[in-house]
Amino acid sequence: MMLSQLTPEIMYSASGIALFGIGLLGLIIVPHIFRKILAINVMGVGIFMLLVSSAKRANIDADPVPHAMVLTGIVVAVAGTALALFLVKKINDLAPSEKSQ
Amino acid sequence: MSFSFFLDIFLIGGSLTMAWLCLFSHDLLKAITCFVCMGLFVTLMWIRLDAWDVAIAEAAIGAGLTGALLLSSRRGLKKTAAKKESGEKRSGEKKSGEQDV
Amino acid sequence: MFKEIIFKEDAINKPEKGRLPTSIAVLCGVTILALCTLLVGALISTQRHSEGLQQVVSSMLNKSGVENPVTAVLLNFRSYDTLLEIAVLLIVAIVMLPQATVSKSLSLIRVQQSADPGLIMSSLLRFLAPTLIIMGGYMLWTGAYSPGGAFQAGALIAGAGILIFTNVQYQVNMQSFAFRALLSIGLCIFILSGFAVALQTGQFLEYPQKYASAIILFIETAATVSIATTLLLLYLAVAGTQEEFNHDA
Amino acid sequence: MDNIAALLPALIMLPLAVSVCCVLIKNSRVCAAISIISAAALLILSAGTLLAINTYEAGVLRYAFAGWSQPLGIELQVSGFTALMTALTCLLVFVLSIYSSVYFSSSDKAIRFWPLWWLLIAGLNALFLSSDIFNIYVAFELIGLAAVALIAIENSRAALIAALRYLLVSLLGSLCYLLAVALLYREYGTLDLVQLASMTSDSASSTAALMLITIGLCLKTALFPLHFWLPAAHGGASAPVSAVLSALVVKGSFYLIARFWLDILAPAASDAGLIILGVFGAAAILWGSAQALFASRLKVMVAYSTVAQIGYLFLLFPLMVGNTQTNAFEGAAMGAITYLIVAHATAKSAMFLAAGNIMRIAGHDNIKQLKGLVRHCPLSIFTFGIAGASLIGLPPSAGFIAKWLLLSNSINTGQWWWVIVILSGGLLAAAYVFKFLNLAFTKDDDTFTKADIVRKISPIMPLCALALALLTVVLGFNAQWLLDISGTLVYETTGQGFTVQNLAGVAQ
Repeated sequence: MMLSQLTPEIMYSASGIALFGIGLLGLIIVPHIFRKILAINVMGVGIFMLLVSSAKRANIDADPVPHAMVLTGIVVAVAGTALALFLVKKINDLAPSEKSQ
Repeated sequence: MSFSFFLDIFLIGGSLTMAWLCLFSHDLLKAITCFVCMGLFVTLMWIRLDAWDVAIAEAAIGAGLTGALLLSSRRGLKKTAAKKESGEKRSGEKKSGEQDV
Repeated sequence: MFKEIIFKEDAINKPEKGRLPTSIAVLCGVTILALCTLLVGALISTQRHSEGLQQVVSSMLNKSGVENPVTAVLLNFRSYDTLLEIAVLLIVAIVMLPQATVSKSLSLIRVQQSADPGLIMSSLLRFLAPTLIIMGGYMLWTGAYSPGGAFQAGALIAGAGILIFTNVQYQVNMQSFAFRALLSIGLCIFILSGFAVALQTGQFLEYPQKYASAIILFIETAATVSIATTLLLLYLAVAGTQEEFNHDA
Repeated sequence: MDNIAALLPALIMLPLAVSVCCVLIKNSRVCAAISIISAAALLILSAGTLLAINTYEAGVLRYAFAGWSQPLGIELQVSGFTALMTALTCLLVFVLSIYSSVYFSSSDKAIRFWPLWWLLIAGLNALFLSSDIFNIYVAFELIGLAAVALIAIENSRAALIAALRYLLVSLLGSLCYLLAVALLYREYGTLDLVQLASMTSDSASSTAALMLITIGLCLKTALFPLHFWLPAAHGGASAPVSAVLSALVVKGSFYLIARFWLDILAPAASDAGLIILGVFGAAAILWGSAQALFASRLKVMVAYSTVAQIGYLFLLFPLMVGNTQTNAFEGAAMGAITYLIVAHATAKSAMFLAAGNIMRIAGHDNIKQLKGLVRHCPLSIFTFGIAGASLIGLPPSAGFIAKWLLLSNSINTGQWWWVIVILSGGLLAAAYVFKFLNLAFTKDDDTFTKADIVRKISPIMPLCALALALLTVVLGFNAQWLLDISGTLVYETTGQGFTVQNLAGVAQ
């Protein structure tokens, strides 16, 4: 690929997809619940990166609609993370003495 | 090859490395720290992309609050584990060598 | 993939445990790498048919009541999304409210004068917490003109709340009516204002243009209170710090 | 017509408002009373919308939130199909709310149940009515988190683990969908479904978006290889929650898969993809039915039966091959699927309620230890029988008509091999339903000789279940009405003198 094609928009979009891929890989192959929760967050950040980078074009102001979507997404992501962590805590509280599944 | 190009490369490389470490390093505490660092890299990237609202939200909620949630959850789990362990020792019911499941 | 979830905290230090065989892990890695490459290829090769909504938003911005385009999208053009999102936060808050109905105390906050938070903590409390709250208020106010808004403000105030309520001196009574009211006031005000303006303009959530900025600030304030309370509740519930007060009583 | 359109937001805002009330009030009796009244109001509202759509010329209603029309704002859109789904949701919610008010009457779970229940309903209505791809994402999160929370109120370790696994799956599915939304917005610069449908092409990015949507939503719908989370989640929840999860929640994501493949992203869809979806559906029918046959717990059996019934829905896609370039969201196969969705929703919720009653009475749901149960809860067993007949596809039920339409479509499109799958799925369903009924009717055995293990339940609970089961029979007798409403034209495509009228005649 030509280096001149390597605009910041493409670079940041590609890094967003790379973050999504890393998160997906972690979600599948790492067994610990904390890592799975982290992985889902990393995937989310990747998607947000794609949205934010596609909002930015040369010569015009950034598109606010993807920004608003990302803000919504961040809040929803923290809600999901907190729910997952709370369930983990309750599962551990209820656990028999072996502490693991 | 301008300065901003190298800045972009540095930020993208940093965030991807942090994402990888956060999912595949062995120590959970280190993983959570890497997650927060990734959030800070991503915040800088979004400032580069003129997304100030999103950057502030990511720093406060995405990296800050999620990191705090993960840290406190991990501490809570350790505490319950320790409590259970000490309870077992006191009642003398601990069977050695079979709690790893 | 989700069959073997490990909950034990220190299991992570033994990498071989519960992990997929290396061959399968490598296979997954290669597949995901290939998929990501295809996706990036698709991104580069695809023509973008449209300029996005930037033009439309900026042409309508003067009718929205605020100057910050992101706030305009969040609280005017696409306010329905934000309303549903506050409902999502309410779900998580309901799950985390303590279940025990033992505590009869009705007060929202209990202060234990005897408890000594320590020098660092008390100076943090004295200086950092008020600063965070003021910064939160500023974020809320400035969201109409420049970056900021209900979510950022809510997160800052929740940070102050976490500082205040994680030490022993102050405790929050999560079972009080006031606490539940704080959690749900955002959604409540949002729906009520949406309905009230509909009586005037005919469409749900359509603000009369003259009062748009005032209504947006009103809704945002209520939303900030709920977001801050919810985020505080999330932290306290996940950390389990205030269980003594809220469960045993 | 404008009057009806102006009431559309109420279908979403009323449940949200009730939920806020239930959070504040914290008295389970008052919450239950408010809920039943609101459910009745919601039912009237949705029935009004349905009737209005049915008599309306254009067939589609739109409502712009906050007065901003697309592409800037968010619009609601009601067609015959979505009006039918909303009406179905409100009808089930009405019956299930009455059931839940009894089911949770003596339990402190009610304080949590009611607000979460109404948030779930708001999410479902928002999903069916929405015409905006990002709004659909938020609705998915509302549904997903509320469903997880409702499973988690059971508070047993098994239920919590099932809820956590469901949460991870649901978040993963939503993220795949959100990535597709990002790709679509990047390419077309709009979020509105109708506008998107008029712009889509078969570019690489659109194809990728379609793939991501399919994977993400199949995870949520629990199509065969991705169904692993469903039995534990649906089997572990309390009875009304299982009912709404199986009857409505999985249908929401199925509806969107169908909408994207056949309508919005149809230019990017390929025939091979349609056939592959059908093959997975066929595998789901056989695998799910077989697992149901071998299940040892009653609720797990019913949950596996849901896996199988989802498979039938996916037979829609191969039947649409060659039909995708026209307005394919209508047509004969779609009529069959609409019918199947309604039939399955009523039958399956009746079945879960009956299973819940049996669990209350016997204290467990271990199939082998339920011998001779019929003496203690004849009504619930009867309900189970009727609902089972509908799942098998026996004549006087809605399930029969749905399967008949599906069979005739397979034959008419020359794809006779699906007939084998449909018929063997029916046989397997008969096997697991009769296996349980046979056991329940087996006499003597001293499992239930003494009344000490048998608990009494309020008669309202079996009556609610029975009402839903009878609904499947009523729908069986009113096939034409239902198909008219969903805007589907059955007789034109069949072209062999086969009409729904004489089909309904067969049923009678």
